[in-house]
Amino acid sequence: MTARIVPLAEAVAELVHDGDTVALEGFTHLIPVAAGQEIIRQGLRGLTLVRMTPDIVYDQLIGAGCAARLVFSWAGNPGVGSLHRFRDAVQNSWPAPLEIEEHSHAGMANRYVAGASGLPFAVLRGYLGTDLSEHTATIAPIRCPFTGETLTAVPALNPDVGIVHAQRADRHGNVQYWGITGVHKEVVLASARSLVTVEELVDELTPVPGAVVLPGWALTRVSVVPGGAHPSYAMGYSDRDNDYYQAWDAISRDRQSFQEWLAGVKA
Amino acid sequence: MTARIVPLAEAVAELVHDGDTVALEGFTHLIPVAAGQEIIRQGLRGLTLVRMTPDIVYDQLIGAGCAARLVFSWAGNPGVGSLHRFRDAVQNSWPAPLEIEEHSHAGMANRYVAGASGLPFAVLRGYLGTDLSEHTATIAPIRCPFTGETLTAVPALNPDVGIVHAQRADRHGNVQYWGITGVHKEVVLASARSLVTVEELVDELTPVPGAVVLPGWALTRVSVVPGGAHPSYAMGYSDRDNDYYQAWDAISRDRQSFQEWLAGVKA
Amino acid sequence: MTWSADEMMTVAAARVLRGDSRCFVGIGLPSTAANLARRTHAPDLVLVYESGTIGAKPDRLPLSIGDGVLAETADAVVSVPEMFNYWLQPGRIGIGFLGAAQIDRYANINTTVIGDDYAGPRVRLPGAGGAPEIAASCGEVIVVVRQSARTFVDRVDFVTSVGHGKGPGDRERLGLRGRGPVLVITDLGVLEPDPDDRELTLTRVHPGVTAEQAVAATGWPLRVAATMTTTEPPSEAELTALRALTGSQETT
Amino acid sequence: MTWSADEMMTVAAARVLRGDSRCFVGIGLPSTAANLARRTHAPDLVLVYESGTIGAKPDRLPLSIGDGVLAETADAVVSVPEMFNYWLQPGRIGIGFLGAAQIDRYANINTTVIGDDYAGPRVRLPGAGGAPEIAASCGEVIVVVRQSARTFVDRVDFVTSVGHGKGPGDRERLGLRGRGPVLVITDLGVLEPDPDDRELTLTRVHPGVTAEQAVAATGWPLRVAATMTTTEPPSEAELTALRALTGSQETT
Repeated sequence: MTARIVPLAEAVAELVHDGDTVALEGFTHLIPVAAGQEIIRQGLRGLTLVRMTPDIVYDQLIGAGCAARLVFSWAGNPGVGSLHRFRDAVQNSWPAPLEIEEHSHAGMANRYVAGASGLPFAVLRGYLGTDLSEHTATIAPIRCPFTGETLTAVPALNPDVGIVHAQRADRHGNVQYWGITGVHKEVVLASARSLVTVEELVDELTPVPGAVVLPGWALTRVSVVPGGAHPSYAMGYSDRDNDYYQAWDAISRDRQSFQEWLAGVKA
Repeated sequence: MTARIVPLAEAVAELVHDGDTVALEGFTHLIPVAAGQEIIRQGLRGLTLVRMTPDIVYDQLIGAGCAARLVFSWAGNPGVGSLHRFRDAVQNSWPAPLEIEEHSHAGMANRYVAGASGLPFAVLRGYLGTDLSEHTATIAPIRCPFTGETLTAVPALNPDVGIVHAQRADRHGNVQYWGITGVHKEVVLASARSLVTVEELVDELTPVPGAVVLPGWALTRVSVVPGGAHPSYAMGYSDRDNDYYQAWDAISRDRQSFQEWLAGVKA
Repeated sequence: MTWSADEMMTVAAARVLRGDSRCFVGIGLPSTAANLARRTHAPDLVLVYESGTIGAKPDRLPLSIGDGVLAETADAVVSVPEMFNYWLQPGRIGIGFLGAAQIDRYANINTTVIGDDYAGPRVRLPGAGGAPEIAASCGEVIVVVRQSARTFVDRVDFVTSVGHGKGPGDRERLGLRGRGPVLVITDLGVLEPDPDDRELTLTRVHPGVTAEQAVAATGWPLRVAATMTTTEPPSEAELTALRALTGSQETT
Repeated sequence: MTWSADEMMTVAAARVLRGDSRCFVGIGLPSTAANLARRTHAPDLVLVYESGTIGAKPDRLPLSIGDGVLAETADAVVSVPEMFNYWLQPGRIGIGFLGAAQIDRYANINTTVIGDDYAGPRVRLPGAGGAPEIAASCGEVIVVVRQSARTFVDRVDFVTSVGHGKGPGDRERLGLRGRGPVLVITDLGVLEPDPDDRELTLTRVHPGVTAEQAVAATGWPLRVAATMTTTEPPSEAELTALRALTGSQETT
């Protein structure tokens, strides 16, 4: 019942299969970038990728041809500009067509909450009057049985695999993370299988203000991957590599320079 | 916009009015007992009292005749037995009839969540097959617009006044509490007006593992009441007075001994 | 060593908890049994209390579900809404331990009112607490309750928590996800729902108790299994651990 | 001191933030303006970022909405679901600061796609992020965006976030609780919705800008208020504080 601590390549091979729905989360902080690149290395195909803020790691997965669908709420290179591989896929179907299912942050966050709660849907005040409801099938009106008011329902997200990065784990596979905590807990608990990559393994998780602990029995696998969030960061372990976000703009802007980058990852 | 820090008597006089819906929360820990006794002293009447676990403080308020209604999920003297004043009110209408609205913990917790979220209702898997739904009007079926499954809806709780106890506040009225956090945040955010009694006022809220901070601007009043949770406790400040819970059984068992106790509170 | 009927009940309840289980624990007998299991054969048992503590490792018996020792020793402390929504509701907790003021032949539980009139009850009980959703969502439910004809009734006056409803298929029809009560452990023996019609059946008696005593302490004609077993008496190790926990010769 | 049009825009945006406000801040120009306000006239301004930081007091300009300096200096850090559900949705945040790729005459905002075909867009933009619910739930919304006929269009290609819909009463009909956009601050001046029909109207120009320039930089026949004012030029204190924040002569 306790999460097994295994090398990253083994964890990805065990947990992720072609055609799976996979969510790599981390809101600016603790993004599991190394796990994403391992998915690329293992050549997985036909994935439905889920993420509130597809950024560099999803641009890489999309450009590498791993994704058939993207479920998201904001796709960009934060503070820099567009995601060129995402745009190339949506606008030109390169390297493959990319179907999209588009929500708002509030909707995505609540979809994970419903997933973590074992409910089929969540209710929010959202989307009203926007064109999103026209183009996204997973947005529906719902009526309050007490007041009659109409609100919005969104279906639960229950990925096959949920992946996040965290600061550390103990030898029982209990995981601890702090700083901006995003939707880490929700995506791990909503997913059928989960993987947490951590900066380090420690004998004891000494308490840290603001820290969240996920018990090992609620996770499937833990992998020790120091720096596994780069170019994002792990508070207390690393700083955000803002230069890399800038550099990615040039790497990803055209297909050839991206493919050179990709060859490096796969080498 | 910042919470004003005032003496307890002043806070209760300002915030609580006859006929109000008032929630005093604290799940075993950090129960605002002193604030409840101040409500008794000020002779408030016709209150709708809301609380997941009515225990000693609500037995006191009910016996003192402050309450017209009780919205709750578990009414007892934890680890000891019955609440005699509550039973006397329900079974014999003494000192006044007590209307009840009865839920489960899961339902009450979700009603506060909806209240804190600005939603008119919450959805849960709950109550199905129980007799609660027959006797409680605020339980209704709701259908998932995506799967067709039937779940249960409960309406939001938005008390006029929400009251909790906490470890400490800074001079801006920011409040910090840790240990078992219960539904503190939800009841404060769900209520139109809120009061937090604290063990002490400090210059700075130094971070504590597991601590929650509520910004002063999200509260209405803060009162410094050391020991204000007794016989419940404030982790790091006091221990639960288990003997008092036992003693309350004898005090509350008959009307006369209760009235002697009451005279002492009002003196 | 001699032992009391309550001690036998607590030991019997502790024994069903395995080391790899997660157990949703109410205060009183369930908490004593779960803590006993953790100190004897199941040191890795994960104790979950509705106050929000996950993986508490108390070094003494907690005196309330919100005892400070639970928060101090837990792997994680979460808010009460999170406990019910993220941990209990999705079925992450394998075993729910419940008590009862009344229990009926289909293991439905009443902790609300005694008497037919909800508005004017003969006895007003504490109410539901976490029980309805524990009974609905835990993988399985174990009821620990002293046996008497006043408690074991043909039909409960009020269904606070659903056991097996009115029989086979009722839980599925209601959409309840857990298996419901699988064991009722009393001070006299153990009752289990019949695999076919779900009616509680006496399958085991504690040492020194007869099936007739159990039948006499039941408010409906209690079925007795064709092959009855007898509970293994409490070992000295179990009794020592239990008395160290409760600080007395007798659990109450 | 001289200044750029972007600096004027940022200073004008900062000035509308009062000390007792809570402001939901997006990255880029809104974040620069909000941080500038906190360092000049509004030191008690509460900055709220969708990453979950409440009351952040960064000592440098955060480079992303999840910059570590926000978590390190915040009064409270909450999860992303909590931020949207407990803090934004109930209307606790007075002011929402939004940008736009397109904005129309009723201040509806597009950040999703350019072109009529959603499935095959001319330009795929990042999408909604937190904007639809910020636009719906904040007490009021301030849009900060550079003015050009490409950005200020008669009708947005896609309504990502509702401003004033198709005119008076639309927000109420939709059940949106905040007042919606009350100011659009550009590098040329300030537009405000007409109190009667909600159409954006030029009410102010920045120093050295004419109303004609603003009209020319708008993709519909822009109304100009009868009584136009001119923005007070940036003070030396404002420019010094702004340049200290951005570390350059020019904001970008």
